[in-house]
Amino acid sequence: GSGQQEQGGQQGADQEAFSAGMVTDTGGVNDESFNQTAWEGMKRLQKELGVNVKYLESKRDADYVPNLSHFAREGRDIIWGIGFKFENVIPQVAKQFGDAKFGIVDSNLGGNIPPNVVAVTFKEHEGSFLMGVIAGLMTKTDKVGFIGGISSPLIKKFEVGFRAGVQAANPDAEVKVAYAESFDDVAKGRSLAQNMYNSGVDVIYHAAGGVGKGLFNEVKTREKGKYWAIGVDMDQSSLAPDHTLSSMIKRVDVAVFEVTKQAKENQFPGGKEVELGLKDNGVGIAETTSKHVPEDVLKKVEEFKQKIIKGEIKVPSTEEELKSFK
Amino acid sequence: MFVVEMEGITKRFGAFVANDGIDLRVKRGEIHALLGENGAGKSTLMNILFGLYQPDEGSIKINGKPVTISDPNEAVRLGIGMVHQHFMLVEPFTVTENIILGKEPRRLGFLDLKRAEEEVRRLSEQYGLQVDPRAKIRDISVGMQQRVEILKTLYRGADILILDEPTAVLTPQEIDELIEIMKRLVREGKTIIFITHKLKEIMRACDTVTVIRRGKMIDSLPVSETDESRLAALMVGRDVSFTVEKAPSQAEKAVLEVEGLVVKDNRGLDAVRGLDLEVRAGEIVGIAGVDGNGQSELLEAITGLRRVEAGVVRLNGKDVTNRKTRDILRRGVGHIPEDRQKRGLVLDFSVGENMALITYDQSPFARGIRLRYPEIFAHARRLIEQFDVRTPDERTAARALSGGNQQKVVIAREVDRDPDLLIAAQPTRGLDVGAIEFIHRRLIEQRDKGKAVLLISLDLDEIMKLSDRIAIICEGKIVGWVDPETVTEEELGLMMAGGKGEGAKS
Amino acid sequence: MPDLTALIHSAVLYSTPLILAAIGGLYSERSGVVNIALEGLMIIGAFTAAVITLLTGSPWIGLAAAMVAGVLMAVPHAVASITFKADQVVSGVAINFLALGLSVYLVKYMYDGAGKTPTVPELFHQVPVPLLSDIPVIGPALFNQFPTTYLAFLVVIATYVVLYHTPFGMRLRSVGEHPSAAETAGINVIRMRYIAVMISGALAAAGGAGLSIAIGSEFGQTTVSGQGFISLAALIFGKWHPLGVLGAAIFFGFSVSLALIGQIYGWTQVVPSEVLSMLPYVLTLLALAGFVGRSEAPAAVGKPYEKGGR
Amino acid sequence: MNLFVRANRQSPLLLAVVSVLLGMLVGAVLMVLAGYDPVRAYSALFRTPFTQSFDIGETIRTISPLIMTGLAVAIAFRTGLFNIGAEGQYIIGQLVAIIVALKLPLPPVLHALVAMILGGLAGALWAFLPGLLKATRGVHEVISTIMMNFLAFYLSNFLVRSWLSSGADSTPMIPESASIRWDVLTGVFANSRIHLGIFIALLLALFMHWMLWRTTVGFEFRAVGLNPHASQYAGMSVRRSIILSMMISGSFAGLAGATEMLGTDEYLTILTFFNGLGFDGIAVALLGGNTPLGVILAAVLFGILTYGGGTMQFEANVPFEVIRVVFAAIILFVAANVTGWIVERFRRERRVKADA
Ligand SMILES: Nc1ncnc2c1ncn2[C@@H]1O[C@H](COP(=O)(O)OP(=O)(O)OP(=O)(O)O)[C@@H](O)[C@H]1O
Ligand SMILES: Nc1ncnc2c1ncn2[C@@H]1O[C@H](COP(=O)(O)OP(=O)(O)OP(=O)(O)O)[C@@H](O)[C@H]1O
Ligand SMILES: [Mg+2]
Ligand SMILES: [Mg+2]
Repeated sequence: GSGQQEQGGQQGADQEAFSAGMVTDTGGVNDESFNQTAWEGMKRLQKELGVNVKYLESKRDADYVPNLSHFAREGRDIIWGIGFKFENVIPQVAKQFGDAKFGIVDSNLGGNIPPNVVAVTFKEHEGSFLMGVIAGLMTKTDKVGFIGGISSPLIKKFEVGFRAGVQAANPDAEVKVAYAESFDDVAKGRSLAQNMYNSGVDVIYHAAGGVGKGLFNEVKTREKGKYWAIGVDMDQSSLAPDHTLSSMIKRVDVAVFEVTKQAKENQFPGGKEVELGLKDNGVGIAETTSKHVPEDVLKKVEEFKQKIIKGEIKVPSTEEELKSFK
Repeated sequence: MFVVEMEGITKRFGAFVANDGIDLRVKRGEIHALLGENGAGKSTLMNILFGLYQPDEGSIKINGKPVTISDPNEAVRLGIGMVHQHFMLVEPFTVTENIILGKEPRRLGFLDLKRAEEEVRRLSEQYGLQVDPRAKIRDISVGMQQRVEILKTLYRGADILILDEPTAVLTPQEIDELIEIMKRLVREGKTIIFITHKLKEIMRACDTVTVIRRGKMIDSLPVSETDESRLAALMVGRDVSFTVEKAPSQAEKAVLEVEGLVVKDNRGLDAVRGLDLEVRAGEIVGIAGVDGNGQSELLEAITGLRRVEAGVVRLNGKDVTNRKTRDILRRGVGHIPEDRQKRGLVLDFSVGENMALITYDQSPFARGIRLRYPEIFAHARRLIEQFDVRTPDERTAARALSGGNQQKVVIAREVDRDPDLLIAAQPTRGLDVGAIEFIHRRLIEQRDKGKAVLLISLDLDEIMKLSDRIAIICEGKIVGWVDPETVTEEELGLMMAGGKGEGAKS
Repeated sequence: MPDLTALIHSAVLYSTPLILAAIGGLYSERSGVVNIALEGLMIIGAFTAAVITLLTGSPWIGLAAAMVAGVLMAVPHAVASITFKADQVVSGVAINFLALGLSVYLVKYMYDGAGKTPTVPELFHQVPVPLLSDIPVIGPALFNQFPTTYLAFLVVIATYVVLYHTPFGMRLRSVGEHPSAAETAGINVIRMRYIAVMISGALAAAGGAGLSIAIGSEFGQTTVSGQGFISLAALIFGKWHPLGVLGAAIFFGFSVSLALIGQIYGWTQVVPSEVLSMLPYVLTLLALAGFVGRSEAPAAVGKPYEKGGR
Repeated sequence: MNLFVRANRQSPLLLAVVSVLLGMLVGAVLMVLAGYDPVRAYSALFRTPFTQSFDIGETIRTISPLIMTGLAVAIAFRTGLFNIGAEGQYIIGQLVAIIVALKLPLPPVLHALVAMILGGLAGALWAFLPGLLKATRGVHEVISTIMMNFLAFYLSNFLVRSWLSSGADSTPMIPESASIRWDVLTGVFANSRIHLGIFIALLLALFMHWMLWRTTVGFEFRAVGLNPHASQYAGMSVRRSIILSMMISGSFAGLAGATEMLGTDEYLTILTFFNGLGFDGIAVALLGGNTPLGVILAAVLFGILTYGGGTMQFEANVPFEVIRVVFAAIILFVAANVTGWIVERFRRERRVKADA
């Protein structure tokens, strides 16, 4: 059976139960990344609050509008578009269906947020900063690496935050950066990881979707305790349990859960950008981090985290900001 | 006594009856001629004997035993070998590889090419075939290729050899040699079925002849009891005139002048090496030569299809060297290419479109870039009438026409443009007597209208009959001019071979 | 500068699936059947390998199953284009649709609507070949690789031997060059073509398996993402010759690696990474335009064979 | 190539209908095997695209670029060229269209027109190189167009990131002046994103028909496609035809990209992979027998299946991918000419016998 059958509520559910719909981007609902995490949040809504939930996958970018409209015409109370790719279509559809509420993840819509839309973004650079701290402190070679997917401002945030973290924790360490210019090509990820490790890098952080699988497949084959990978979006330690230092977690589930809950309680933050950082528990460190990262390092990380939360450190998110960082 | 007995063989292709109750009996150790016009059904009959086709009716006995020949493997097992009209050789393969294909000597499961080469060399010597086992097919002459075909059958232990029109592509000397080979084979105990429509060869080489016309067996008789004109009448079903009537040439000024022409072939080797040629208005110049001595390259260079490396081509006194083909054609050159299906026609186009293949963008067929199909078809209807093209209508695809009628489409198109120079390459290859007569008359007509005609043919009869002057081409040069009235076939053949024996060429 | 061993290693790693698929294509096209379907055959291989490895826990069984699945997926192509004389390009395009649709459909059915399989835990690992891997420079580059890579090397060598030193290979080539000649020599053209197309299915699927259970560790609809087409390009680039194909695939893998590894050595400071990523494609175009040029396909490729056809 | 031209010539309608039915049967079997309900699935599939005006609009929107890429591939096929590069030409078309839309301030109507025309020209340019390489160096167009696809992909991403976007991962929306949506249409189809692209697609089909069968250029294309040797012997420039045909093909694909940009998407994101419209165009062209009308019909079928497939997944829980299987099966049945052997029997009786 398919994933959808369990959620009951086959037909439009405008009556009794509060209903929510979620449209994935082209990654699909089981992308082991933000679509999947978002769906976790939806499932929690169903379990804990009895919300009627459902998702639609998008085959290509042109499907976003029909999928969103579909839910809107069904009369769902809140409709989520997961991923920055929705940033241009959400305002259109929101305008057309003024009565429905919408949420978008990973974009602030350039600041122009319609009153029936909430925009959820994350301070990935903050989370990545902590990964940088871990990497900077754990490296024995003073060389760490970053593998990006397709170069874009969003992925740049990860890179810059990471580099800032490394710099803050270990000014001697060098960060090697490479982009696969793909989110799918595992072979490229593997080649990059191999070559980075061979060139002396011992910790690699990735923000590269499927390409990152190549990193884990590679690190798995290497000497334990010497070569490390750091995952992204969700706890990826299961991919290489003995080689994963940590993962930068984006709590898309938390965001989806909280905002939907607010909507259900008639406190929908329409027209606003909800930017979730370390402070809001929107980004964070995987729990499994303690498995390989020693106490003292974790303490250091916690210190940095508190400084960021208190605003003592402002983590850069672009190349320019990085230049003026410290 | 009879090695092959085919009885009441009928073969239909759709509604068309290619073989209609044919009987054929071949005696052991004889050379048995199978004679008939194009499309009479000779190849079909032999393909049945060789197991490529299954007869719809009739039975076959080999060495007196009834057999069913389901595929060529079965035929080979029965000792039958066939040399096809269109060679069945794989071009990029070597001689040896072609010969052993399908019955390869092995060592530990791998090809044993060394042993194969020795075997080929041995066979070749035994029958005096003189082939180089290591040469690639694409590098050897047609005559040589044919010997490879014969070797293929011998290698498979054939006792009955079918040779389907083996002489169509050979020089007189090569034909002599082939007949020698055939006689030697018969002496070694083989039986040969020899397909041809050249009566002379039958008279020279064969013991018995069976004549087929329109799918039916007409007669089977000992060669010693007949003569050429009787055979011709049997074949065609009426009396045939062997000569072409033409008035003496009134040659005038030069239409085509070629000086010091150098052209490369596809492999980048010189194919035409400093060739001089002149064709005047009101004459037919025939070029005689063994296939592959630069004829195709010469024509392509004249018509702008191939780069001229050195030398000049002048048309009506104007330099047209390396001009675009279109330009040259527009300046009054008509070209009947040697392979009508590949080069002369777009088979999936209608007859009408094919007749406008060169002039489609000129008035009245086009106005600006707009095509005017009504004009194209009207023009086609006129030519179909005028050239007696047998086709249901002008919209029928050229593919559906018979070979002769396809050729008529090409000729109609080229002659209708009334070119100053008409180039005709193998204009009658593969056609029957009726069509040949028609085409010959057209060529002479052009000449009599004061046009220049350049004829290239491997058929020496044709060259001798039509030409006012004959140029002999050998290794990319014109090695001599002769007068068709006085020269003999033997002299021509010698000059074509460039004095060298055929065996030396590889 | 990146070091040579690393570059070659990475080039070979990247080109392994391409080599296998392109050699698969070589069998098919040498027999006269165009194989646009390489992409689809790789997809079905990647899919089957992932699923079967997940089920059995053995990548070897996964690989074997992938090759069987590749053969099965090639059958409709063979039936349509050989027996029914369909246009081979059309049939190949249909196979590509079929493979992607079927595999993702099955993944969704089997894994609860997921767009891809779970991560495969038991993968092929890179194993050094004793002795050979000690050769300086190329040893570690060529002989510390995945079993699929060794398979690819073996397949290239075997294909060379088969093609030019066995009766089967000679017959195969003759069928693709001049099928009627082959037929008159007693070779069953139809059967040869079936066999060749099925071999191509097995090999292309093995290439796909390399993507899902060696280099990568899962199957999803983007796992193959165009590598079948690159393999097709390598086949043409390599002029339908096993060594040429090997060279073309490695050339391609090499330029991909150069573009990737260059980044580690700071090339992106000068060239944006997207532009660097264009390198393999630009180099291929230049190589084709500059040196390689015209490629002569097997003479009968693309033409359905009619027995006794004229 | 002749084969499917021929296949489609003999009783194309019967063949198409039988093939579609058989293809759907294959899909149904697959659904039953997996425990889905095919009746429900198909009724969802075919109901949605037609019932609500919004969905009708969206279905038409899905169809229009398919027609254009289908025609693009078909026109190249007619000249004997296999343009796998429609995908890249599409990307370049949308890229240039958005550049014009964002960077070149022009008054309404003119703005859209210029963006569209330049998008088409860009597609033509992108196809020019493979055409040139084929014509002058004999480089197989299949390889070169595959390479060009990737180049287009990276170029687009590079420009979006470095020049066209404002720190986000996609460009801003295009200004109203460059949009080819039309209020009347949008109104009729309940705010769906239907746009003028469909008319352009139909115009291109007409143009292709006119060009191929009514002009000297088309005459050359067809001649070269069917027999390049004879065309050359007849004085046509095979090189010119190859280059020109590739360019026209590219311009069609470029226009598909441009109209999608200016009508459907109205912004360009960083691409994560090819969106597949160019590849779908190959299937559409082949199924349509490379004729303009055939392409339109095939695109309509494919568009309905694609759009309706979404609802099918939603309502009957059947994975969307089954649609691809159905479509593949249809292509195979058409290509293998399933109805052919019946027809062949009749034809044999009527075989032309000109002489005799
Ligand atoms: N496969 C086929 N399909 C349809 N018609 C065929 C086929 N093969 C032969 N024919 C027809 O059968 C007739 C006899 O052909 P065949 O090749 O046996 O003639 P032939 O006597 O060998 O002629 P030629 O001297 O030209 O070789 C011809 O009219 C030909 O068109
Ligand atoms: N592919 C085909 N489709 C339809 N009819 C065909 C086809 N091939 C051959 N024919 C028919 O078969 C007959 C014989 O064709 P073929 O070319 O063998 O003629 P032929 O007897 O050699 O005549 P000619 O002397 O004019 O060459 C013709 O009437 C032709 O119309
Ligand atoms: Mg014959
Ligand atoms: Mg004939």
